[in-house]
Amino acid sequence: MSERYTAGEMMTVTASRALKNRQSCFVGIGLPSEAANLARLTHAPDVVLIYESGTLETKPNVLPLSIGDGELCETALTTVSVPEMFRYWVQGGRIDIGFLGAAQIDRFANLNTTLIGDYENPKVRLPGGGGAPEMAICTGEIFITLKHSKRTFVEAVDFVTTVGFGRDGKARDDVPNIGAGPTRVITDLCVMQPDPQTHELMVTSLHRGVSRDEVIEATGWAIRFSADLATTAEPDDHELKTLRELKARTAKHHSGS
Amino acid sequence: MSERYTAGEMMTVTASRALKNRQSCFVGIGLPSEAANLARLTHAPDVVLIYESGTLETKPNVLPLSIGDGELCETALTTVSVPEMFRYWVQGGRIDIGFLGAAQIDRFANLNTTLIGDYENPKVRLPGGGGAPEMAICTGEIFITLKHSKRTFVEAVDFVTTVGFGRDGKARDDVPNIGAGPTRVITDLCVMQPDPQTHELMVTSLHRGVSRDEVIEATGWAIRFSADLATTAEPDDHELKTLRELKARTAKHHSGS
Amino acid sequence: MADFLSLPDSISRYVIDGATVAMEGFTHLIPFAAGHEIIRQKKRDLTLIRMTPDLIYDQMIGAGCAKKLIFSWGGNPGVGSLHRLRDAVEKGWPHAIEILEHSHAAMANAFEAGAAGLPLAILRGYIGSDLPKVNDQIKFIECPFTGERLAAVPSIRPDVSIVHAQKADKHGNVLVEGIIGVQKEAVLAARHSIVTVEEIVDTLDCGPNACVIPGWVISAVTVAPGGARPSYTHGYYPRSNKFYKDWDAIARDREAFTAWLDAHVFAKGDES
Amino acid sequence: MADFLSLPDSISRYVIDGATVAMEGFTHLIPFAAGHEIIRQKKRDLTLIRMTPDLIYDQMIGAGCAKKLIFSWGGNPGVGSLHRLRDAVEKGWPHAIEILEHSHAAMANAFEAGAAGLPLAILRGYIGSDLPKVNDQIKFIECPFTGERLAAVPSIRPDVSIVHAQKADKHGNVLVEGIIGVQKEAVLAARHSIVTVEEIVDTLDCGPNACVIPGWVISAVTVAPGGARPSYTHGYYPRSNKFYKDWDAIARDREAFTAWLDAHVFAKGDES
Repeated sequence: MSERYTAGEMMTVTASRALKNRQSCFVGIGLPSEAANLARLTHAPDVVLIYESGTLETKPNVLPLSIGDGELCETALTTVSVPEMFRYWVQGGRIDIGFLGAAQIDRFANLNTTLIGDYENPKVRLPGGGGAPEMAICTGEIFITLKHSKRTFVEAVDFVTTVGFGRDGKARDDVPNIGAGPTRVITDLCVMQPDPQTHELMVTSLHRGVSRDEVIEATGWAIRFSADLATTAEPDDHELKTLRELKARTAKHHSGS
Repeated sequence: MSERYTAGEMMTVTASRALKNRQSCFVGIGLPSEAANLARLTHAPDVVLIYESGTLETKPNVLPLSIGDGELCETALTTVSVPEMFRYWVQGGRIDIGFLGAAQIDRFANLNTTLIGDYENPKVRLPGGGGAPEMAICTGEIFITLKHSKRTFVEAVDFVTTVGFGRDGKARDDVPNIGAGPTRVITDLCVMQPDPQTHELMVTSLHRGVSRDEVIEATGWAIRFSADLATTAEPDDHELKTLRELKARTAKHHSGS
Repeated sequence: MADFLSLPDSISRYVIDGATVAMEGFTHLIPFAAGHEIIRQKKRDLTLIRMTPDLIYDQMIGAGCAKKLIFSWGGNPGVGSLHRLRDAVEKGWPHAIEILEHSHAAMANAFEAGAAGLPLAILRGYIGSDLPKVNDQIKFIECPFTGERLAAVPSIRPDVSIVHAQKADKHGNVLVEGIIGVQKEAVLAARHSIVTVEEIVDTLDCGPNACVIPGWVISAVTVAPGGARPSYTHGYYPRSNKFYKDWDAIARDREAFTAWLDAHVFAKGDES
Repeated sequence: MADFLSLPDSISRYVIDGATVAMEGFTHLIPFAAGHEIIRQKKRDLTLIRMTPDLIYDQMIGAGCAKKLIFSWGGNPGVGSLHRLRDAVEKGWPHAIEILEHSHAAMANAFEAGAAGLPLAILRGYIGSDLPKVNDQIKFIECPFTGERLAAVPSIRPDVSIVHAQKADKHGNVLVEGIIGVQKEAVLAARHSIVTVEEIVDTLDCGPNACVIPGWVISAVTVAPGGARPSYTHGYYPRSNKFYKDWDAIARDREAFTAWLDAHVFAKGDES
């Protein structure tokens, strides 16, 4: 790992680079929001950011703390009702990329944000599905970004809140009008992509300075590596400067209120 | 018939009196619109007038020529989309009274605005259903106003565009979530109301100076008269003055453009 | 993002012979300039969708553009019949057209469902009406929770939708204001869309929840000042009620109609 | 037409023990003052419906008002868990509550269907999710036109919905502006409704297509300045992100929570 940047910065910059200019992106709060706004402030000035609170084409100057911060509405092209958001914009197929996080992910990129343990007697009750279950169905493809750890990357999620490729990797086969699903998972260690046949996640790119063993150690299943494993390109100075300024602005803004 | 007013004025005033203050009324263009606005300008200042173009609580100064005249929007509380109008306001059960006209009506108050003759080879093709078919289902009750003639009041309508009580008078029996349907028909000769049991229209009130024979002659089925047949109250001077001013304003407004 | 195209270019690119076309605007903002361009380009075999065919489809049907009409109220508002539509339906002039008719509620719901990416719309509708007897696209389903019988109609998914609006900004974002009808739904339900506007402005200058159609869901934005005449554009010009009344006499007569078409559409050229 | 009532009067008239209550506002315009009044009046056995329970339901659940919660995302936005909700679900304090959970899309559609007077909503949803295994209100139907399998959920029809908005005019017509969430749908879907507002004005002064809820569909309008704090009211005051963060520590501990409730809700009295 370089001293120029942290593993978290590497993750955010890599996630941001996955977004292309002019794509429309449905943004989850937290890491996805950080990456999507970094993309907008660097290589993708015309990326269309959409938050489930109804804000279309929003350009927040600071990162929102909640999915419905006033900043999102004030900088949006327009703000629609939440039913319209889910009917016309998500289900209507107007979103290219859904950008999600999760508490747990498994080898078929199924996501759990519901609970740890058993549904009737949860060990930990998590927030639940929110906008994710239908995003996974209705957007063109899904990007997932989250920190790599054995608690998060598990053999089998305790609950499939949001489908990746199902428990058997085949949940999207022959389903009409369904998106491509998760096409990449970006962590602080690597990038994973689903095997085109089996849909099992495998590492396609390692971040510079990260070893295969580190990924194996942080993954709860027997993770596979692509035959042509790449090294992830490093953040450039402009990206790092922009990200740090964004986070500083954000911290300052939210500290006061 | 008095020399103070015409039969048409009698009809409009009688129709306007059927509307109560604060009721919400879905207004069709033409005679219904004339009657509803007269009500608003006389005894029912807080009647809520709604046109299918999406204009909620509108207060036009002149009668609209079309269902979507600019005047309706400019004087409305707010204007919603047409899908919202039919979903939230009509189907959502927010309309007390639907005020309709028709080209044909039969003894069970079924309305035809589709065609005269056979569907495949129409003698006369009429405009069609528009907003009426669902108004008849979803509003609290329906008022109908139209001029009395044998061409209009027919034994059997050529096409049931909009249900009254069906061909057998029983179309509303045991149907959940359906309105009361037509509760009065106001013509230039009389007022008709459905028999509470059979739902067959019968004359409950004759306008002053109109004989039973005139109604029988102008009705295409063997029309029945209520046992306690009333005489319709006559228009008062204020109503006539208000109606005439409204029609004069309207004629002047539309003549120029 | 929307391309900024001339009216002839937007029509020739997106309105293909045989296409399913929705041109919306509920009395307000009817895209007449675009309709005239379709007539001038002699488009044929179109399936025309519109809640209220109005004069615009009366003209296009009379000019021979239509193979089929899907509609819910086919009159000249406040005046009477659409005589070109009736002549086509009743007498097959200039050729016979197929019609499929709905109620307003069903069509509004079908546009809404199209915008929402659904294959069908569900409504409490058509009870006791003869319309389901003559329209095989109307079915009924049973609610799995209450057992209530509800009407179902296929959603509307046009090949191209065409609407008129007040203004667009330089990114092709469009503001629709006043009686907004099913215009946003028509655009979102369609594969391609053309929006004609009165003008291009620096900023749309509207409230936070205004009806704005983003440029990235529109195929082409075309400046066509007065493009809704003889209907109207809220904030720009009023409806020509006189033309709507005058149309009755023009449209009643095939020769008068043909002469009108020659003089006011074919001889006129690009209206953008 | 809406009655203008004090906050205590509107709550005591329309929020009955055992009622189904929806209090909406998507991050923005959350009706906290009304929630506190419900706590003060010690309402019990409520079925609480809300897409994002947020702090308002965390407080009401901790105070013992709820029997059941219907929701789709139960966190403290940007901060973490709702500890009072978790304590009730995981440990049954102050008593056990039943939960029924959906996705946002399903709840938004269910509110929409409620406003539209339908018994069900249909969506392309829940494919591959375990949620239908734990929520028996999620069913699937087949489209009669395409054969596609679509999710169906019952519409939401609360006994009473409570929302906060910027302002009402003297007839009780209400303007909601900014992030409008499902507020209009919540009001239209409910049998009764209470709207708390920042102020009463002579005229709403808004665009022709603004989100206005007419007074004649509202049961009670109540002036409650600051009634959405610590959430925010667009155009009036910002969100107290600090309170949302501070809440985490307060809510983690039963005693700290009880002390907060005594000091900031019970001791405070009518907030209108």
